[in-house]
Amino acid sequence: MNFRILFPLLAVSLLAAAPGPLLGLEVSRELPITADQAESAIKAAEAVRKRAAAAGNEWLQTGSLLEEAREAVSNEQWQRALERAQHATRQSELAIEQAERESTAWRERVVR
Amino acid sequence: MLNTLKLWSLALWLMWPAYAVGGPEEDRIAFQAYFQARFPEVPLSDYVNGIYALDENARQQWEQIEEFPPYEFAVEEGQLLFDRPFGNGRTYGDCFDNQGIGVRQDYPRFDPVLGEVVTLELAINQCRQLNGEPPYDYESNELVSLSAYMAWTSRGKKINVVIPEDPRALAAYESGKQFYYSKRGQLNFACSDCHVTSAGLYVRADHLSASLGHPSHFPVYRSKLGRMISLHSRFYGCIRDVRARPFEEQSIEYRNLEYFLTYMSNGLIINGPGARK
Amino acid sequence: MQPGRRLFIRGVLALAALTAVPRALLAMAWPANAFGAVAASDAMNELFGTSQSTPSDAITLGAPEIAENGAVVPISIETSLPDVQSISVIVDKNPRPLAVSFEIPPGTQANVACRIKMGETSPVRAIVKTPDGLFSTEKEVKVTIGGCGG
Amino acid sequence: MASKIKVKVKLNGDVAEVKSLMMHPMETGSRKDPDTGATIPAHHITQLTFTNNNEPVMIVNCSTAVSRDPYFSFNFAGAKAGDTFAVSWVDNKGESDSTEVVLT
Repeated sequence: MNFRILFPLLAVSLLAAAPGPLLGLEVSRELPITADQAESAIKAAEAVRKRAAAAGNEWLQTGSLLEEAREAVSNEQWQRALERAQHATRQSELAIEQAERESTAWRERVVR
Repeated sequence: MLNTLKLWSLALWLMWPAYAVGGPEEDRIAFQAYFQARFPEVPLSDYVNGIYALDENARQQWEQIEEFPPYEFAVEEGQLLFDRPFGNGRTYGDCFDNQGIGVRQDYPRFDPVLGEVVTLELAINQCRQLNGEPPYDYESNELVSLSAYMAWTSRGKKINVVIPEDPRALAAYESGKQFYYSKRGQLNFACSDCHVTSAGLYVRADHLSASLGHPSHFPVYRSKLGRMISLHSRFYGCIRDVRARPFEEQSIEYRNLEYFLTYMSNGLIINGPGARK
Repeated sequence: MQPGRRLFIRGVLALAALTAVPRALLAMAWPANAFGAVAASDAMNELFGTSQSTPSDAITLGAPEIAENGAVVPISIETSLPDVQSISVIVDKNPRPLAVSFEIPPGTQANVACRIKMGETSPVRAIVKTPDGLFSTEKEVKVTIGGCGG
Repeated sequence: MASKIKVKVKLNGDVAEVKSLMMHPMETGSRKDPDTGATIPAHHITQLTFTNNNEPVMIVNCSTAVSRDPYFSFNFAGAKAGDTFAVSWVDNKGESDSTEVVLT
């Protein structure tokens, strides 16, 4: 019973905590990231964050990741901005998946 | 025409038992039975004491705090505020049944005009606005003290949350129930994962409390914070702890959650305000 | 650190002189040096002139085995020893071990309770002063990391 | 401002059972403000005095290790209905508070 809680928990938190490259995200090591790339990554991350919020399930850290991304942009740290934005995007994608799964899965937990 | 109406009434009448069987009352009976089967040594009436129903060591320390509980300041402050008339001469008592004394157990309630669940804290602010006063911030000492005083005057009253025959009320209940049982946040926990499935087990070095009785003792004085907090502030903390972005106090999500959660404790008594670590 | 602390202690003494002394009934000024001591033995020396005490079964120290909350640990001390002059509580591993000291005039029973803070698992010692010397008892109180509530 | 000291005294024969609770932050001086990161200066009660008809029946010397909103209880003999029981404290900032009750 504990594993049923722990396992998904571990899986999800490991995934979410993993840096971009581990997740197969395209973080180029060769070409420097451009300001446009960083800013469009933030835009995309913001859009998917809004979808997670609309599903009633924004994760705690997503907002601060986006904030860090914006701060990096203002410091012209494009690589850092891109990584933060992609991390935020991945969190929101997982949050949306979670909300979709839970839209029916919750019923199995109801005490009967 | 008349026949159609009769037919509808008949249909509704026939449907009613089915609704009742699958509805809130069946949920409540199953919910309470679950904990009683899980902890046969804990009397039903003891669940209002939260974690202290399940953790004897912590209970002894809590009982010593209850010798002179720090929430007495809030009760005193709440009574002062409660008795002080508004600018128009009316009082909080004028907004509530029985002049607001001993009514905590009837909240949250479904307001058919608003079409939403109204908690005690929301009702206090509605009362202020109705009387031309600005609403309090939900985290303000004033509001939580008023709520503490109103709970104090309701001690010993049986929780009696009503879900009227109104599809919107049932929908609010169902939405609270869905919230309660849905996993959320980066840690992928539902309220029920901790407070039903794992009640009484350890989370780090603490025991997890049972959900049954949770709403009976709020607001509570948190000795960690050195101040009183509302039930919604506790919800906020739990949601944050599973690493989801919390909703605001008195959001529709938390009001519906409170509606469901308090209905589950119907029949237990109000023993707020409380003291917690 | 040291000058700051000395300044603090001087400040406290000055305040005590300003505010407390006019209350002629006060038996003793606030023992700043004892409360400022970092080592339990220094606190004892400052307060009593010795760090030695005799273990006694006549003292009952009520304290939890595991503190639910290190910020609020309820403790009680009761003793059947005669002519008790003071009861002090020392938490060895607190940054400043002397937590509280009760001065007990004749007629007051040697039976006190309060709530204290503990930074970590530590022995808690009750030191009872009588005309016959210092007597003590101790109990280990565990302080753990809390769950979500903590 | 009204006193933020609460006191309950129960007479049991000539023994008074005293319980007292008071509002005070009891800042240790080692906590940091979570927003600014600045150290919050120590602010704690140093000495409490309990008197019955102006005679001291208990003096408590406190460090910052006394919990926030301190609580104390003790018993003393020689009390009777009609006595004036008083509690007062001073803290390290020179602030003070007091209250009194008539025993019944």
